[in-house]
Amino acid sequence: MLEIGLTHYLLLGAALFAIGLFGAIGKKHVISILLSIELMLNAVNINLLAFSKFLPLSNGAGEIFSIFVIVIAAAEVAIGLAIAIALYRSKGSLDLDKFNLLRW
Amino acid sequence: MMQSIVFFLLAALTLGGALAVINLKNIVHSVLCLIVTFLGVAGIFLTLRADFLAAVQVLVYAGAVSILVIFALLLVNQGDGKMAETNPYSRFGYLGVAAAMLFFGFLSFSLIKTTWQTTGIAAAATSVGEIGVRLLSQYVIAFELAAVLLLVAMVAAIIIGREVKDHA
Amino acid sequence: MNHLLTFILFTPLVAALLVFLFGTTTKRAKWIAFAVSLIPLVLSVFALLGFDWTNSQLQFSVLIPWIQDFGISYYLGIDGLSMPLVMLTTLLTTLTTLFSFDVDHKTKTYFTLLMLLETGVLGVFMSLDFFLFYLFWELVLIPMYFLIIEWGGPRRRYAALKFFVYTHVASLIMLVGIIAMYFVAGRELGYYTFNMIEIMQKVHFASSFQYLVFPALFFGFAVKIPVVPFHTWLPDAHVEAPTGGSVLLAGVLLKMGGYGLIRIAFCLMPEAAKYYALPMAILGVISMVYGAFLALAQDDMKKMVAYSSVSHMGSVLLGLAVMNVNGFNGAIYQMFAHGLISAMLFMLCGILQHTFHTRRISELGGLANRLPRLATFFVFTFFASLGLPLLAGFVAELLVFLGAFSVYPALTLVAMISLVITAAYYLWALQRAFFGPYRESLEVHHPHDLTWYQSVPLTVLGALVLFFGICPAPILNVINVSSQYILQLLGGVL
Amino acid sequence: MIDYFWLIPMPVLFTMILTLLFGKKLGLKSAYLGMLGTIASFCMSLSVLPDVIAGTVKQVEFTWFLNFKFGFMLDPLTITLLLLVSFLATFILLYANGYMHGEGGLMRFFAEVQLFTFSMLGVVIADNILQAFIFWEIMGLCSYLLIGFWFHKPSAAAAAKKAFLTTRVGDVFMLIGILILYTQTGSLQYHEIFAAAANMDPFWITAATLGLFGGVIGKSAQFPLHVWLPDAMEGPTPVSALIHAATMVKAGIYLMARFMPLLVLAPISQNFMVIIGLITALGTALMALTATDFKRVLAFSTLSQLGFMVVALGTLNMAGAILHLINHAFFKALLFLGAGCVIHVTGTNNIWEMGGVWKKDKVTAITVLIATISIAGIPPLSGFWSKDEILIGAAHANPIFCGILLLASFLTAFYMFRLYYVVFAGKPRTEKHGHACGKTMLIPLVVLSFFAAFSGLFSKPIARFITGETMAHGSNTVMMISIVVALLGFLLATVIYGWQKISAAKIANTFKGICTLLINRYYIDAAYNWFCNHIVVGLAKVADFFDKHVIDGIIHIVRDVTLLVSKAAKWVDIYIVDGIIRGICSGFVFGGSEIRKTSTGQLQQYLLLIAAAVTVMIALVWGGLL
Repeated sequence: MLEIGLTHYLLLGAALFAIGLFGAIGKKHVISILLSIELMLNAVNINLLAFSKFLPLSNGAGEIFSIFVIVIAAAEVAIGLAIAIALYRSKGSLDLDKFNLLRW
Repeated sequence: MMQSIVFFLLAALTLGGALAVINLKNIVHSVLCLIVTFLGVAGIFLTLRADFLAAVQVLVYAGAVSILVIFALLLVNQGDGKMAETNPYSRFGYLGVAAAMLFFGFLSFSLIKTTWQTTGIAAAATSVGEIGVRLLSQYVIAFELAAVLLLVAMVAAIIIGREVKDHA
Repeated sequence: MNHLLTFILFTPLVAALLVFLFGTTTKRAKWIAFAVSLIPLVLSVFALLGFDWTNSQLQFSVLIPWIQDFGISYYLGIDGLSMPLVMLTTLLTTLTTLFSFDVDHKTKTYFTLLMLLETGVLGVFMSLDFFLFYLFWELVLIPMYFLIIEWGGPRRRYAALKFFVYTHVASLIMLVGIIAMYFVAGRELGYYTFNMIEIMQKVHFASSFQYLVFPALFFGFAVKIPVVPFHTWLPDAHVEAPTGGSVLLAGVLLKMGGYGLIRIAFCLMPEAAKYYALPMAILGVISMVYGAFLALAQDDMKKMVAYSSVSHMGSVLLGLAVMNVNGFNGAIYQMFAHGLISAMLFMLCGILQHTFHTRRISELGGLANRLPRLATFFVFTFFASLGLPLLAGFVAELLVFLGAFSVYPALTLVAMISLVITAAYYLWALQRAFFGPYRESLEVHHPHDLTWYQSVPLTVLGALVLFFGICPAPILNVINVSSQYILQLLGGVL
Repeated sequence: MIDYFWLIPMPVLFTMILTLLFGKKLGLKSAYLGMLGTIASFCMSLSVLPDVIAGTVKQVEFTWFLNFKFGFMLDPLTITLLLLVSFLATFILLYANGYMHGEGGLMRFFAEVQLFTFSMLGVVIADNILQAFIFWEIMGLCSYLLIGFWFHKPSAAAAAKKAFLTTRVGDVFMLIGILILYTQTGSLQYHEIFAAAANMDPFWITAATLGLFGGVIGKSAQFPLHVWLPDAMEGPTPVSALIHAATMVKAGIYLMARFMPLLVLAPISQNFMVIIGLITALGTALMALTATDFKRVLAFSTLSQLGFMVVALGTLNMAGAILHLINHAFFKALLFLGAGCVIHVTGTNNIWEMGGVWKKDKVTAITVLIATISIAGIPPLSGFWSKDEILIGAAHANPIFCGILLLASFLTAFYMFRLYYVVFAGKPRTEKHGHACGKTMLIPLVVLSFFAAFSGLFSKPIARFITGETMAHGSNTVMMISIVVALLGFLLATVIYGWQKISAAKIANTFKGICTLLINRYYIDAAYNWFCNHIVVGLAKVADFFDKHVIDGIIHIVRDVTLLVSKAAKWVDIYIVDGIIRGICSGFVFGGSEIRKTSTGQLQQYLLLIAAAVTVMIALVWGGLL
């Protein structure tokens, strides 16, 4: 088989990101979208680590970044879920098609 | 050889889990598949010799986040008995597929076309101690900010998620 | 450096500020204005005493660079031409301030404006830098505009607007001339400067340029003098302006035109001045005769006096246009004398208005029986204005005629018609308004003879008119040196 | 003393200032104060007289301003007039002390009389024409003030104005003469002018003398500017005496006499003067025939006598002119003062309301009789001598001149005796009563009558003194004719008014047209009035109309056009310039509202678009387009 290089990891990240993107666009449920976002974040983490490991000048920064990404993802999930619960409480649904609060 | 087999297996596991997350009709199942994906990603991390991160991935994602999501799901869908239809596609479903495909297409095209100045072999593992030292020296400000962010997020989650009292 | 002129120039500005800040009551505003206005008067007397009248050069000059990029400097100085006018300005402002003690409407603002006006006029007479000159020239308009529009008569809006727009348009055209000189002089010198004296001494403008620019300058000054046919703003402005405003308008502001004509138009454009001498003389004569006829037709005493100003200022133009020493001396002396006399005339008209609420000659009659002191002043002033010998106006007119007759005999003969007409309108007015039986219906106004703040300025001015009629030498000596010098510049006949 | 001769007028000025200061308190006594000044002047003149007779001619000059001088000169002509003026002024002041009793404004009156006298002295003593002109004008002012003394009377106010304006017209001509002299000779001093005259263009000499004579026409009231003098009777009588005898009208004669050296060189001016003089002498004598106001008759006679003097000057007969000036001064002052007394006594001015004054006031009657005989030219009283001198001079020049003057002389004798008969003879015609004259009024009459009677006897020495040459022996024929003519006039007056053999009314009826013409003073006054009221004031009105509607009209048109342009600019600004801006704006607003519709608030739609955009961007990067 082929030698596994940077490109492989990056392609994996891209694929995972694309799946997350599809989820974020194509799903209805708010929590489902949150899950898709988690997928995209993981794809990003894969990329960061891959760069960190394969690029000579990275100096390991990718790992630190990944840690921060994870931290932020955790925070994001916490807030996102809280919002989902609040939404459900006020609207009785988590169907994103029904919301257009961003419309002015 | 062994390495590439492991990589492809893990990649398949990850991508399959991810596709399942998107495509399953029951949202609880989706969450469970998400855990699979997270574990796959953790494996990928291991192949990159990022041990600490792999461990964090398992602990934070596969553990805490998943539990949190399921908890939230259960709070939201309280026994209306239609779990099988809880995770439908939106009206942008097909467009989403198209967009994602196109995105992936262009991105992978560009990735493949690019020639990277790599070292060729994944670098050696970074020790936990080393990460700790760096976090508290070079990245200390970001570190502290992240701590504050977590605190704020926690407080915010409590406030947002709290039951709103009826003013009437 | 001697900063006497700076003090004279800016004391009124300080006075304006003081009045504005501390003139909280009517009485206080009046007294502050009067007291502070004495300072420039005293200082200008010092200047007169320290003035070297054998010297034709500028004296007490101050030259400080201001905006060097454009060659603008703060340049003040006086010579025999401006000295009498500076004296006149400080004197008339003080007397006007005193005379205006009966102003009760917005007193504080009124006196502030008067003081501001003084700074403007003094600036015009002292500045030797085009930029500074124009700055003060325009500054004069603003207080006068407000004086007319706030304290004026029934048609004050029309009059104030006409005054402002007319003279402003004129000064803009003058500005075009000044800027043209600035650029041409700058090209010739190699550096740009607004310094009048420097341009005058170092730059010789080409004849064609002079012929082109001189009319622009002339128009700017002619409106101010005013010369027929640019005079129509004057009667309106005078009739509507408050007494203090008219006094300064006739006494000082009109002189700015004559002064500018000599200082700028003649000194910088000598060839054009000679080229246009005859048209100017003709305009001067037309002003004299036509103005006199206009005055004859008026029923409003103040309007009559206003037109008499047109007539008398016409003789200034005639005297300047003949370009000889008698004409110049006469014209400049006429500016001084007319300043004193017309100030008296307008003060008296103001008293009429104040006492009887009318200035229409046909509504008055026999006032000499009831108000003998007022009548005495009227007779004195009217005779001074019609050029009675031994009063200041005569010397001026005589010199102008002596100068003019040797150059334009025929024109001078025409101009002399105005002597008769002038006498006619004054005496006719006296006959109708002051002589004959007293018109009893005027008694409803409870007329009283002059108050102290009215008679003091009148007496001072009257004494000066008499003094400068009997011995004009102090002022004429000063004037003579400068007019000789200017005539040398003109290369004209002495 | 002779070195300080220029101080001669000063006492009068000094007392005048004192009068101004203390006149209110002094009242009538101001007259004595004034007399102090005039007497002082008279005495000072007298004290220098011997030197002048001995031939001293003095001149003092001071700088007035620049190269203009004021100066004083003393020569026989000057000293004669100085003596005459100060002498007459003294007695007129004394007379005024009585006459002005009970009048208001005495301080004003006496101060003005003294100023009048002072200016006359100033004219006489001046050594340059400018200074003479200055005092000449001051005299004009004084005449204005004094004629208008009773300013509450509209007629007095009008007369004052008329006097000043009429003489002002003359003054303008005089000023022209001065300007010509100055331009041609570069000087205003008499002696310099006369020295330069020889080199002057004859045209300019003629013009200058004519100009100066214009001033004389005004001040000495010659035709056609004589109109002010009869009206000047509105003033108090002492003023009339002053104007007619001592000052004002005599200044003109003096001036022409002074300019005799120049006049000699200008034959055209001489002829012109003679013609004017003749017209005045005869024309005004005719007017006197129909006058009914005592003082007006005297005014007309003054005009006529001045005409005589002007003819004398025109015929270069300076001695005659000055002699007549002196004699006329005495008898005319006497006549006016007498007239004042008569008016005082009868309380009226109209001679037909008088009559029989002889019985009421003997002193006045006798003194006035002396003056009448004197003016009529009956020897040996003074008028005869000087008139004779003038007639001889005129006969030398042209017998026709002499004839016209004789006719005027005949008329003079006639109207003067007519006046005398009407006023003094017969019985009072009305019941009006005045009051008797006091001593201060009668003393001047007596003194003056003495001079009026005998001053003619000194004609020859005076003439020699003034002209410096012996008087040519007169022609006996002319003398005889003049005596006969005067007697004829006297006779005719006696026949008509004394014995009343011929009815005056009948004659008047026969010559009705002429009489109307004379009563209306040849309509000259009316013509002037018409001219002033219609032509001058009309011109002024036209000028006013022109100013208001044409010149100001142009200004207003400029204003309206400017406003119109600015309105057009405003329209353009609102609908075109601003229109474009607003068009652009509404385009954006419209576009925005359309694009807004895409903003559905659907999160996923946004996300889709973002993804698409990123995709496109990647594509573009790789396509080499970005």
